[in-house]
Amino acid sequence: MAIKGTIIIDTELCKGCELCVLACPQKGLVLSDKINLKGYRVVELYMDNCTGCVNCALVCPDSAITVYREKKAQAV
Amino acid sequence: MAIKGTIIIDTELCKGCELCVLACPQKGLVLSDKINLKGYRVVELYMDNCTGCVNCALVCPDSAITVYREKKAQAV
Amino acid sequence: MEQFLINPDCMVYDNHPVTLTGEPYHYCPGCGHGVIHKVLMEVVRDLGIQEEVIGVAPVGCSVFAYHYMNVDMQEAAHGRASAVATAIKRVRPQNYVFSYQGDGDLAAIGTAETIHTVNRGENILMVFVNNAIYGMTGGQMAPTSLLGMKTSTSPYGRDAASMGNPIKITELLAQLPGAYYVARHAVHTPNAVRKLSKAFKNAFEYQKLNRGTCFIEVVSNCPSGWKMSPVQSIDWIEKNMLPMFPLGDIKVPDPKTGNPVMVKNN
Amino acid sequence: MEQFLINPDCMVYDNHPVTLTGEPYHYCPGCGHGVIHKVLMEVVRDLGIQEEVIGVAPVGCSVFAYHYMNVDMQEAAHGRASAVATAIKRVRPQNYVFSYQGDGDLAAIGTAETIHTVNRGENILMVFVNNAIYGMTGGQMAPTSLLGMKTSTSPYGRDAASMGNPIKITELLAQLPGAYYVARHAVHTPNAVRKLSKAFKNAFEYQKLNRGTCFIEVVSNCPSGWKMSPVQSIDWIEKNMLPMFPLGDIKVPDPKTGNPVMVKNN
Amino acid sequence: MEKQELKGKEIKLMKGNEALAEAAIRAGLDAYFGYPITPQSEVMEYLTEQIPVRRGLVLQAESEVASINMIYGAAGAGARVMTSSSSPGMSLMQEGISYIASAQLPCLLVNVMRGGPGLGTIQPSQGDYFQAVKGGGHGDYKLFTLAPSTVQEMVDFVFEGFRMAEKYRNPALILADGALGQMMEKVELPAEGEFPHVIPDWATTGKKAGRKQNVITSLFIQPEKMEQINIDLQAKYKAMESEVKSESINTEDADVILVAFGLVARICMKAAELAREKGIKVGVIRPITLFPFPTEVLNTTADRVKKFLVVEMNAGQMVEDVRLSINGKADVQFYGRMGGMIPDPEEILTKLESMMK
Amino acid sequence: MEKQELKGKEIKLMKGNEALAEAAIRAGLDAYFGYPITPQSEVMEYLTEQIPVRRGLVLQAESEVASINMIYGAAGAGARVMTSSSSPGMSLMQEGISYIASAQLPCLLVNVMRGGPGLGTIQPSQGDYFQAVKGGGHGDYKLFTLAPSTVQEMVDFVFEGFRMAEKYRNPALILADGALGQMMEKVELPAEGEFPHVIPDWATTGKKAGRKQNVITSLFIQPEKMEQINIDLQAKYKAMESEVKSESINTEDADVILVAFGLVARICMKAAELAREKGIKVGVIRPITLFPFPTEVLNTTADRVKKFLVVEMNAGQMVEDVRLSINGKADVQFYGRMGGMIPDPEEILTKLESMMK
Amino acid sequence: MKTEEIIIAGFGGQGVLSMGQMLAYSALIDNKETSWMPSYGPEMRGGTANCVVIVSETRISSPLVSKFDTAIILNQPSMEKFEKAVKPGGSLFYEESTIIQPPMRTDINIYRISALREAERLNKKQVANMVMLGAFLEVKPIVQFESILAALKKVLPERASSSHPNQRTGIVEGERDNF
Amino acid sequence: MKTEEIIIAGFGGQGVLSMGQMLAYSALIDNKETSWMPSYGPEMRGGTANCVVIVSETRISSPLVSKFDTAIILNQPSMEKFEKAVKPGGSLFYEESTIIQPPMRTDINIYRISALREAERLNKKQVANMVMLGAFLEVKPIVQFESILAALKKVLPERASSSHPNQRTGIVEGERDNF
Ligand SMILES: Cc1ncc(C[n+]2csc(CCOP(=O)(O)OP(=O)(O)O)c2C)c(N)n1
Ligand SMILES: Cc1ncc(C[n+]2csc(CCOP(=O)(O)OP(=O)(O)O)c2C)c(N)n1
Ligand code: SF4
Ligand code: SF4
Ligand code: SF4
Ligand code: SF4
Ligand code: SF4
Ligand code: SF4
Ligand SMILES: [Mg+2]
Ligand SMILES: [Mg+2]
Repeated sequence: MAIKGTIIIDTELCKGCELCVLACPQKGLVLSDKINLKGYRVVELYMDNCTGCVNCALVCPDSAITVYREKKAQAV
Repeated sequence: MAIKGTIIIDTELCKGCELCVLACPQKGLVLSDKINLKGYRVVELYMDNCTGCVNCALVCPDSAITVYREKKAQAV
Repeated sequence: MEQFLINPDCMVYDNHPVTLTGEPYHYCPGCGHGVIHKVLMEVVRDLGIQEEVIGVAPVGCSVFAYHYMNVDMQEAAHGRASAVATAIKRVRPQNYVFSYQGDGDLAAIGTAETIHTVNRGENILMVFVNNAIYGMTGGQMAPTSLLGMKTSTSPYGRDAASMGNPIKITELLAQLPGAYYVARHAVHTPNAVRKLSKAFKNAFEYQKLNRGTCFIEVVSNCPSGWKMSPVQSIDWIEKNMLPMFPLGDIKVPDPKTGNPVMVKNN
Repeated sequence: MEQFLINPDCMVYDNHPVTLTGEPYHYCPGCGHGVIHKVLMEVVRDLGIQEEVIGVAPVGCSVFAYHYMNVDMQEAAHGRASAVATAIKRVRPQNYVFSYQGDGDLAAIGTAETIHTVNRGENILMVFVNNAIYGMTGGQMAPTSLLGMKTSTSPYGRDAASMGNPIKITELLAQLPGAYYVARHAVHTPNAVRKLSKAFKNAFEYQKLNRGTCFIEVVSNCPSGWKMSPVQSIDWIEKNMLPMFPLGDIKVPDPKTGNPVMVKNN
Repeated sequence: MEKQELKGKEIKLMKGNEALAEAAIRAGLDAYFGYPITPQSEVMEYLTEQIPVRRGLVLQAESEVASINMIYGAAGAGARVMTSSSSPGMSLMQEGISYIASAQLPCLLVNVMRGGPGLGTIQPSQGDYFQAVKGGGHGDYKLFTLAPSTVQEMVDFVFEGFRMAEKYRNPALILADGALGQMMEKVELPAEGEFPHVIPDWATTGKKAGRKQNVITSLFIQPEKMEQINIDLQAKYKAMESEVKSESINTEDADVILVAFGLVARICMKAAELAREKGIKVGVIRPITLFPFPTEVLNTTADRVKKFLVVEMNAGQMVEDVRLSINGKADVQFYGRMGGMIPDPEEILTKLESMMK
Repeated sequence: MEKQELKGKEIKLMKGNEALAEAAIRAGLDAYFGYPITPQSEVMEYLTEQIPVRRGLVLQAESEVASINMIYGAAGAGARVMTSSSSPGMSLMQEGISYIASAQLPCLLVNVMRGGPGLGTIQPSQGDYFQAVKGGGHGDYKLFTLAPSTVQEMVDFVFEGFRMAEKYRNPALILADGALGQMMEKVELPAEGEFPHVIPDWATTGKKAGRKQNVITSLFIQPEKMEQINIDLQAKYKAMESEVKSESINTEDADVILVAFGLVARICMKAAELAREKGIKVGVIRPITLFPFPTEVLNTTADRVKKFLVVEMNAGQMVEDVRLSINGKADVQFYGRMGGMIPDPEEILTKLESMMK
Repeated sequence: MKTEEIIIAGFGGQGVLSMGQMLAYSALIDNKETSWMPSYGPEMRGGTANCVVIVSETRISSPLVSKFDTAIILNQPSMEKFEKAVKPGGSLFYEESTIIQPPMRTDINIYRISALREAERLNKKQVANMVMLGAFLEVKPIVQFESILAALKKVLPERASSSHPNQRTGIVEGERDNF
Repeated sequence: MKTEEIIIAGFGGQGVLSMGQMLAYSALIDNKETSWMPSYGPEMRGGTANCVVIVSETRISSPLVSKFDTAIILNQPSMEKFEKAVKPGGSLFYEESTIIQPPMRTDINIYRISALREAERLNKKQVANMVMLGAFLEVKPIVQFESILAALKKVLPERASSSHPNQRTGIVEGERDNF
């Protein structure tokens, strides 16, 4: 299995543009039904196959995503 | 002998820039001692070897020169 | 497992670089400006030059760039960012200076300032965000709008005969001796973002060496102005923008001499 | 013999074309503007289009061009001649329209208008008189002033690092799809004048066919601004101007297709 | 594109900006040149949609500087032309406007003002009064300046503006504010094609054999000549004074007069209604032409009424012209809101009450 | 190039334009940005010759629009900066000036006026008074405006201009005319290096760790905020009134007062001398600061003197401010020459005589 | 009715501007005087939007007023801003689902509308604003029902006209009851 | 002398402006008040040029005057313009070779100078203006001779300074006689 990672989405920053969804090679993200205070539907990670590849965070226009990734050393 | 020509210089238009002098392949023009009403020394044709090549008139910035040239037919 | 990961040690992408103020963007969902701001500021963080950078914001959607970029900034009049940046750099050559401008700003009203700034080879970084439209004022035609593109001032589509062709200002500027490093990038994919980041980094490094103007066009999107969803806009970039505005280096320093040379076949 | 020659039949060069008003020029002795005016108006006469031509004068030494050119004319604000010409042509497409501008006018303050006029491919002739100096205001540095050239605002010589390189705006403009016919000529020799005449003629003919912008740079002299005699200025053109601004066609219609193509090795 | 028939008279609900654009087409606009800027971009947007299927031409220029010089060129070539912008864009046009005024070219300019100075805000303002009537550009010149207060006047003044511009060979200016551009009201649109335009004989149309060349210029290098041009211009401005227009409402029995132009005049009318309900006799004078300014009516009103309150969306600009008109005969006070804020009738009422104490 | 020593105090015969440029260097000018235009090109020419061997920097911009925005950038970065131009060029700067005023940046602007409107003539004029003091750009703002009447004042007001600009964080303007720029007089030049400039803490110099980011902007999109900015600006302009300056000559016993600024004031002084020789008691009031305007001195003088003649090289601009100051208390007449013509003392005398009949 | 001064306020996407326009159009069709004044600008970018509509039998002086006969409120920030601006004896309509803090005034008539729920029932969320309008007109029939339907065509862009039947239902539903 | 108001007028190339500047410089050196006001602009392009110089022991009000104590005239158009501007009792100096129509006034002192001839005699045409200045100073010694010589250095550009001795001779010659 690939190196394991995860992300945290700041749902108050998210505007539901779905660009992260498009960018995720694992197809792990999806637009949820949750609506934030600004009235946007927000994205969430719905699979736990995240590799921490950072792609989603890179393309997120609203800096809503922080990415964590298991360290090589720890993975051993 | 080459086809014969001549020019008329409107000395009130001439500003004595000598660009015609530079352009004349026959070296037939020269800055004279005459001063026109605007105070410029003016150019004159001092040799009668003019071929009517038009060069002087083409480069004259002040449209001071009219060129005449013997017609081919007449020259025969 | 996740819980285990979520600790500072394992963080590989921080959404809060110190070089951003943390203020939420006012941009429309999916707007490229957000990514470009972020990438630029990440580079400033990575190079450790936050204290030395002075930025110039344009009039355009990114007019409030200084609300987000946590560096000293000036808001320039429409089209004049490069003149403002020129002056800042001239009086403070010890600082890094960048301008950030849209296509209306840089390639329409600001054309003269753009050309002459680059021609003088001002030692600044010019970031040119090309979204082929006037975003801020509600989607009017920009100098870079594509042929046939419908905008609020070309409702029947841009027509070359009466409105001219989209202008490739970046290619023009690259011709000027003052241009040191000229490239076109984008933010529509993660890889594009990575390349843009590298380009910004290069630009600041060249600026340190006083080499001349670094000019980086970023092909961006404007879902609102284009009247499509953010996801559709990514597709539209690929299909329509990139054929007209191909990505890549246009003028780069020769690795041996350090002199700028045009990249062939661009 | 001379007497015999001097009759209308034998006149091969008339210094009073009907297209000139006959008013003596206010230009300094030897100034290139005079020749360019004359050549342009001779072409208008030769093509028989005097009644259809509308010209636009710049702010520069040739600001009074309408005193000499016997056609309808407008005097534009400094740098805006091409915008003025654009509008005239747009509202009167049946007329021939030309603008006549200096290097300060066209390539400094008017850069944006110049670029966008050509980019839109306005069906006009733009005549660009490059004398590498601001003649009218007393010899200040122009965008085309040569490196090292001393002017009243570059008294120690133009220095690329702080003032930029002389700009080759004509080459830049040729890159734009709207540019149909682009060439650089001069007036320093009779042959150069003959070529310029031909170029003006071409330009008006293309204008009739609505092909796009015809742009003709004329390398000229400014003895006063250059602080030398007219004769010295001719030599200076050859030695200094032409190496930087080489003469010849830059973009011409392909004889077969009629589409404009860049001339190689220019 | 296939051209539509000429439109007949119509009654519509329209936005100020669009009504103005529609009026321009109906007034026989030959050409529009402009550059987008909020809050008036709808003018060009409307025209780019309508003109291709109707008549005239519209060109989005590369800047306001280019636009105003295109106006110069097209007007000089005899066309009926218009441009529009908002405050910062108008500032960029000042050199060109001075040229147009000096060359005496008829054209219609529109400034839909927003809050300044600087980039400011896009909210409505009247901060460009001075620029409009004192001359933001260099030298002595005047624009025939109309201040609409309804969407209907946005329509009517397009016609009036062209009429005055062509009558006097002078640029006319419609000075509106952002709210007027954005709001909708009922408008009666005149029929298209009933306001013919003749290409003037001074225009550059090609020097026909029978006549001398036509030249459009503002360059008169001999000061004696330039002074004569100025004397002629001043005489023309004097003549324009006969075209002055204003509206006086309930001034006959008034104890205090509100003076305001544009949309603010209507807010003042509401304030006057409220005041009369409270027993304060308030009249309103609304200058309709800002140049020429209704000096006369203000001056004669001041023979009787001793209190004036000028209300503007700026820091006090027209108030100077009111003071100049009244020349010390009455007390002239000022109430202003700035930076995009619109005064509301109640606050004007409060100010009135404090004046009458 | 090797840098010269700082210059000491000197007395010289200098052209107005060159004296102004020399004064700027001595006042510690950091940067000049400009574009050539007659009759003030000597300013930049002088600087391009001197600065490389002394200190500061000079850049010939591609236009006046670029120049004024460079001024914005450099002033915002904390430098002591100046630009200069003449009428058409100043018109092009109006948008930028409005931005600078709004962003509250100190800088020195110089307008050496020529005859307009339009391209006009290069002869001297005072036709840009309105543009200078009423605001040629959009929105409500004021420039601290100084009107020199001698070459010495071309020097002194450079210092005064910078002082006011920096004290109030506001652009200052020197409003001169072409003749003043071209003429030579004796000037006393202050020593160089005695007018230190501290980089202000609001300037964009790089966000040092200890402080928040510095931002230079004129954008306040919320109208409430923009209104507050305007209120602050107006308060500042009010405070500037304490800096008002004017010169009164022989007004004590005068029966008529000549009011004029700049060079024309000196012509008026000559006319006053001639008039006194003929027994007409003439005084002269010369506004030195045009904004703030010497309202007070004019108003109190009008308590006693009942005739005023305002003389200007324009169609009547400052006369409005004089009338506003006097507010009907006295008869205010106007005599003007336009388009580059300079009034001579005799014609003013003639006008005075006709007034006193 | 002599004059009715109405404010309609909510988020940008809720159709407050077009609701106001429909009202103004209908008034025009009814041959009444009318004005529609939008707020535009900064607060609209992803934020709130509002418009003031005046319908009158006489000439309208100020199209801008600060006190209203009716307020139609579609979100919380607007409630905070405009509740206090309703004239004593006036009416306030609000969409229940978006309001956290309901109005507290006792000197005005308050109508709590479930427009969104109603619209969802019609399977067209976009018609919530029409439901709201219908409810208002039920209480204050200042324009004729036919006029409102005719106005629909004017306001909605060509494309959206396909949803015309739904919009119509929206208004009808709104007029029926649901408060 | 309390105040001397002088106009110097001629063609552009005749050095009228520098002649005036020299006078002003000398006055400065002499610690007098002085002003130099050139005509600039249109008439200068290949046309005429003039300057007004005032030298005074008291503060100078207007640097522009329309009546002069002295006129120094170097060409015919200037003669036509300025002959009438000399105050009664004032002086008019003119270069004989360039004046077709000599002055006619009888209420002023007229000096006809052969400056050009004199200058040609010195083999330096350019010093004609200096000869003229010398002649004027001979009649009206408003500045000291030493001051004029010192002023020469100031006015003439570095390059022209080489012709300094000649200029000097010019003035001396001018002062000597030749009218
Ligand atoms: C002088 C002036 N003209 C016009 C405007 C209006 N305006 C603001 S932003 C803009 C264009 C924005 O387009 P662009 O530069 O492409 O930036 P984007 O919004 O697309 O990022 C215009 C025309 C202005 N503020 N000032
Ligand atoms: C707005 C404005 N800026 C500056 C000027 C002054 N000006 C007049 S002509 C000119 C430059 C002329 O140079 P160029 O265009 O090269 O023409 P040339 O005289 O050399 O033929 C300048 C700067 C002006 N008239 N208007
Ligand atoms: S880090 Fe990579 S794998 Fe994980 S959610 Fe983001 S894009 Fe998908
Ligand atoms: S890219 Fe960012 S803003 Fe867009 S949906 Fe994903 S997390 Fe939300
Ligand atoms: S026509 Fe030819 S040969 Fe004759 S003078 Fe002119 S240049 Fe010389
Ligand atoms: S080129 Fe013309 S102006 Fe020059 S010297 Fe010859 S004739 Fe005279
Ligand atoms: S309008 Fe376009 S460019 Fe502007 S914020 Fe929205 S999406 Fe971005
Ligand atoms: S200054 Fe130069 S360009 Fe102007 S007329 Fe004289 S020589 Fe010609
Ligand atoms: Mg854009
Ligand atoms: Mg030039």
